[in-house]
Amino acid sequence: MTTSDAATAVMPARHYLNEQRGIRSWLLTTDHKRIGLLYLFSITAFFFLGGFFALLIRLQLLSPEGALMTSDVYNRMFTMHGVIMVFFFLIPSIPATLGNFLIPIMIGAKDLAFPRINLLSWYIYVLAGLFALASLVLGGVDTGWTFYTPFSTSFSNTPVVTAGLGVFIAGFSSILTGLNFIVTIHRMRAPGMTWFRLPLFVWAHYATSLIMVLGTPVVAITVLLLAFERVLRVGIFDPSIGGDPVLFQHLFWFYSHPAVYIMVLPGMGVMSELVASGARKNVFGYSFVAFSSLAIAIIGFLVWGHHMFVAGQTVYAGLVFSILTYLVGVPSAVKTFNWTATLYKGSISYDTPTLYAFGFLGLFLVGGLTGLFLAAIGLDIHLTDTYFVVAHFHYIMVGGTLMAYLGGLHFWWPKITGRLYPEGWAKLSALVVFIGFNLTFFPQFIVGYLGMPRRYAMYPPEFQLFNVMSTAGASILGFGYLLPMIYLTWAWFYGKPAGNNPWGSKGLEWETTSPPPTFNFDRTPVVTEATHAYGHPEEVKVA
Amino acid sequence: MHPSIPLFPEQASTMAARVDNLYFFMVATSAFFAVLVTLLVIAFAIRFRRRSPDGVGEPIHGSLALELIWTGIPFVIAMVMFVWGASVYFALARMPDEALDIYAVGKQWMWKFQHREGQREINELHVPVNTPVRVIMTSEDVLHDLYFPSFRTKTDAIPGRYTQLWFTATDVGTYHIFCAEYCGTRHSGMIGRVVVMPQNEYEAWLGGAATEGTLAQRGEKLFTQFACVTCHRADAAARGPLLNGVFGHAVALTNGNSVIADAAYVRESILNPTAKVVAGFAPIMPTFQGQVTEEQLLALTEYIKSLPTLQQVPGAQAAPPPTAPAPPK
Amino acid sequence: MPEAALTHADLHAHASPRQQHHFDTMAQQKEAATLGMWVFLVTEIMFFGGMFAAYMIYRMWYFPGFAAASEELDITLGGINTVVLIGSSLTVALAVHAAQEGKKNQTVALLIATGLLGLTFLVIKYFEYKVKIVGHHLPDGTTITLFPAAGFFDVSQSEHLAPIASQVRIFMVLYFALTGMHALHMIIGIGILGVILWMAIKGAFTKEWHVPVELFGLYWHFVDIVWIFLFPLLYLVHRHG
Amino acid sequence: MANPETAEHAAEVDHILPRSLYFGIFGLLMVFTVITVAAAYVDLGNLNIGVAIAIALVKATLVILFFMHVKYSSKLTWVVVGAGVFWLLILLSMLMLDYASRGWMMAPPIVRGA
Repeated sequence: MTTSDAATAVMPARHYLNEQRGIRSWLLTTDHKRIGLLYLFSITAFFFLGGFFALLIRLQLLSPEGALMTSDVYNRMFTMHGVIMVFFFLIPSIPATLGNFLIPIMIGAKDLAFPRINLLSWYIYVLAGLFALASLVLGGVDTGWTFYTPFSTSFSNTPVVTAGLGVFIAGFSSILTGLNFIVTIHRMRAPGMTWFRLPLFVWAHYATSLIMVLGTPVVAITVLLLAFERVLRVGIFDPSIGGDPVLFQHLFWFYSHPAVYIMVLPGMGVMSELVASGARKNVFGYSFVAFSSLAIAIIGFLVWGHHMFVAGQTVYAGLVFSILTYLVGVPSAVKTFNWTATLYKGSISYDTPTLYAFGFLGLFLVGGLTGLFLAAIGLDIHLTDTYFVVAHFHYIMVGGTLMAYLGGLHFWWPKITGRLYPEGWAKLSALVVFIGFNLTFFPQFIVGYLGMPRRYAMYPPEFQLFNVMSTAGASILGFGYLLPMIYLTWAWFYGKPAGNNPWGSKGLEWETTSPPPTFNFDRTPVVTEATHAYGHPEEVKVA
Repeated sequence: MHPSIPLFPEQASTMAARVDNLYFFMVATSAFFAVLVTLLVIAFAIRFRRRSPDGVGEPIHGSLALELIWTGIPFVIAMVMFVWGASVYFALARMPDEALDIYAVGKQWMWKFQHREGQREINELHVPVNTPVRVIMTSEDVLHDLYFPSFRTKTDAIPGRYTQLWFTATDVGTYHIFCAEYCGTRHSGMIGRVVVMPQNEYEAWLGGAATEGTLAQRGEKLFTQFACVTCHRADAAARGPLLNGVFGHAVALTNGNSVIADAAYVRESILNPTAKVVAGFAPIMPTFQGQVTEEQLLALTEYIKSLPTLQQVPGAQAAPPPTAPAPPK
Repeated sequence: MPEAALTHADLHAHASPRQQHHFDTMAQQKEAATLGMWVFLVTEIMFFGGMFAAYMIYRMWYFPGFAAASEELDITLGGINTVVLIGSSLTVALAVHAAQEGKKNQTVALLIATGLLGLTFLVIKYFEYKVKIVGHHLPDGTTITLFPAAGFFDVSQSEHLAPIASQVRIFMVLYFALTGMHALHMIIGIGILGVILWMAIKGAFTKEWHVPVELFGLYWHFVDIVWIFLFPLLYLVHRHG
Repeated sequence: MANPETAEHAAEVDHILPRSLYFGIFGLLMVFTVITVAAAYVDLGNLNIGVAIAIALVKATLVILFFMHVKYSSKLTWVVVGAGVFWLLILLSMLMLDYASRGWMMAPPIVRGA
């Protein structure tokens, strides 16, 4: 909150939130900004539902013999936690909310290329969500979010097909979002918005969309075959009648590993914006950061077998998947170094989004480096299916994606709502989340190396200390997540007007009003400079 | 267990130290980079903090040299890690030439172990110290994973397939066995312990427990019980191939191909006999699917493996010589 | 700050009524739609790709079962359907051609022809399915039901299929999954065709604007291409000796 | 106001091909259909599947290039089609990496004799 005009800012008279009113105007909207908000509300609901399960899981693990529930209930808890968090929160999180809201504005377009398809994708998501909730009402699924056969097809007595259909349907929502982004980025850019002037947020979403479009159909058909197998017992994945359970794992991870990049690439995109704005500086090595997103999207499709090093895959396949996994680590390292270098000779603010960016950097670093441990095939034999893996992917998905998501929400909240949030509370929440997160998940690396397997409702007593630390951290973390929900909601109604550009940042989204008008710009902008070109404002020309 | 809080499990096998060394190398490398980046971020954040509300950073576009350096160095380190990890993996994946074979069957929710000498155990495994042990495993129902954290090794037990792992325990003691692949309700109860004993105590233990004979002898009884012997015999009326000396060797099939008669082939031939029929025989054997358990299959395999090789007559494979000693009973 | 070159009013003053508000020009709108359709077709490739992957693995493992089961399929009906579907690809390509030239009656006629060929394909497919579901006479005089209502594949009556029942079952699963998903795409395609046809009859398409016909054409050709692979992979596994 | 990429090939939209071309392609597709059936009745050993796939690829290419007008489309369309094929190949080839090497284990499982 540094620019002087923030004090005198007033809300614009007309903007996308007030031009039309009433529930109908929301449910039938084709405005990408409103659809972004519809997504925001629905994924937040799923986030807190999934978080509630996480809290129950942590409470159960307070004591070695299980403090809260039977193994059967516990198995349903972690499965529903995984299914909801992965398919209904993390995958849509940044793309469907911030991506939806910002991509057209950032490229100077009035909307996404297919606004009605965009709305359709939200309805598909809601339908999928209803299936997920139905599976919960029917007692919850106990297969783990990975639905491994033959347990899921022939042994589980839970509504696997209902949950599977939820995943299947959610996939189409994701495909339509990705398709819309790809076409929009190709075809809807404003005059002068060349590929190498695109904000890195847009590049990251372009790479993400590729994965959504190319990977999701495979998991869709796989889950459909799984349902087919479960209902008709046709033998395609059932080893007792000739099928191969390992084939299911291959097809599942062909999507579900790249899906990790669906989750984290948009976070990296947010990160680039936060760093650039926080340091008022263009991102160091722009084209390397941009192309590393594409490299991750492509190589990310070649590494799925690293989930299966002990699953009966051959030695040769394991080696190839291992070396490719190391290759996909390199572009992530490149990004990290470039973000760090961006700070050099910057003008670094300590605003909340910047704090989240620092948090992301630290947690993503730990998540990425521990990924190297798991890629080392000889070490992974010991580590796979232990808490080490749990800690690793939570560092990436929660430490990385969620930090970026929260940082992005804080950064663009003044744009979305037109109002400022209480900075003191926001800084506190960033700190609480960072501390709570580390306390929750760092001990899990240690207990994982000690050999505690994942998905255990009970465990040998020598692992208790680390689990107690983890549970303590989880309660802090839960508090840290509740805070922003409260004060961001408060700010929407009662915050001070933000003005067009409260951060003194560069980018087309800061040139329109806060909140923006329905078609984003009163006049189609003409772009004449690179993204985040601070330092030489005189170069900006009037077209 | 250590009285203090341990940070890594006991090193109780020959591989444990090798795995841990790789781990320590990676911890050190990661810590170096984590600290480096964190210090840089903190230093930059302080040194280049925003001093005036309108302050902007210097427009630095990047540096090809730096990009190449921080692409190249991580790449080289990654390749070192890959090669090191792969070499450890080779050691874990390559079964020792001479080993004590133990069979394991995973079942919701227990581990059943069978020693060739005849002992059977559930959720407990006795092994001698300083002896390579190979565990050959399968599953009766869903995926399981046999995990020995103190030996730093694990492998999935997959229904319908045999998988294997090996270890050489170096310290006498008792260590955890976990199921590491989620397998349903009592997954976390599918745990046990491995008891590493001195060689002489192990032999005493082997002799001590009451058994129904060796695994091969149990297989022999099953061979009679399932009436295998009525067809698989040495005389001219045999409707199935004689099984002596077959194990571990190539077998010619009716379709012109050949297979190595290993445990997987024996298993398949019992459960799905018409899939790969030995040359010279009709596909008349009935399936034993659903009648024979995984443990019995292992016993039968062990019996077939134990059959003495008949005297080597050239071309004896399909039509065994009439003088061959028929199996007893 | 960048300034606007044109206002909305300027842009839309002479825009076609077909142009949606968020596009600047008709060309942009058309290219967005075409690219969108192509990206969608790529997702379709991957959707069928999952099943082709399963087919590849099991064919490698269970070739005898695949060969035997493939011979139970009716190559004549499959062949006729191949000709019918490629024919419908031709008619839809000609329909697009007619639309490009602004020939309304020809467009309508060719779209109707496409729909009729599509329906012919489905009717033939229906009879093929029916034979497999209600029972099927084999040359050796026995009857098998590959896909009885109970949901499993009973080939126990057949002398040469029974020993490899599980392999035959997996072939038939993939046969039904692949052709069923293909037929579903045809049904959806015919539904879309109905809408396009109605628009064509109403005279909605002109020489300048006929994007829906072109997009439908792309979709229909894709469905045809899937069948071009399905036919040899399912019907021609092992036809010789 | 279109972006440069759009403007560049706005001109090549509506490349109208002669009708005879469509009939010619249809004829070729029919010929290949006959060949693929005929080839299936000849025992070529392991080559049968290769021939069948190769013919199907040729037919698919004809449909894509001419019926779907890709031959006359922008580079972007080529890239999109290429990406679809490439990713399908990734799926199939990386899958074969595991399945094709199943038989090569250094020590074939459990063959050590008694």
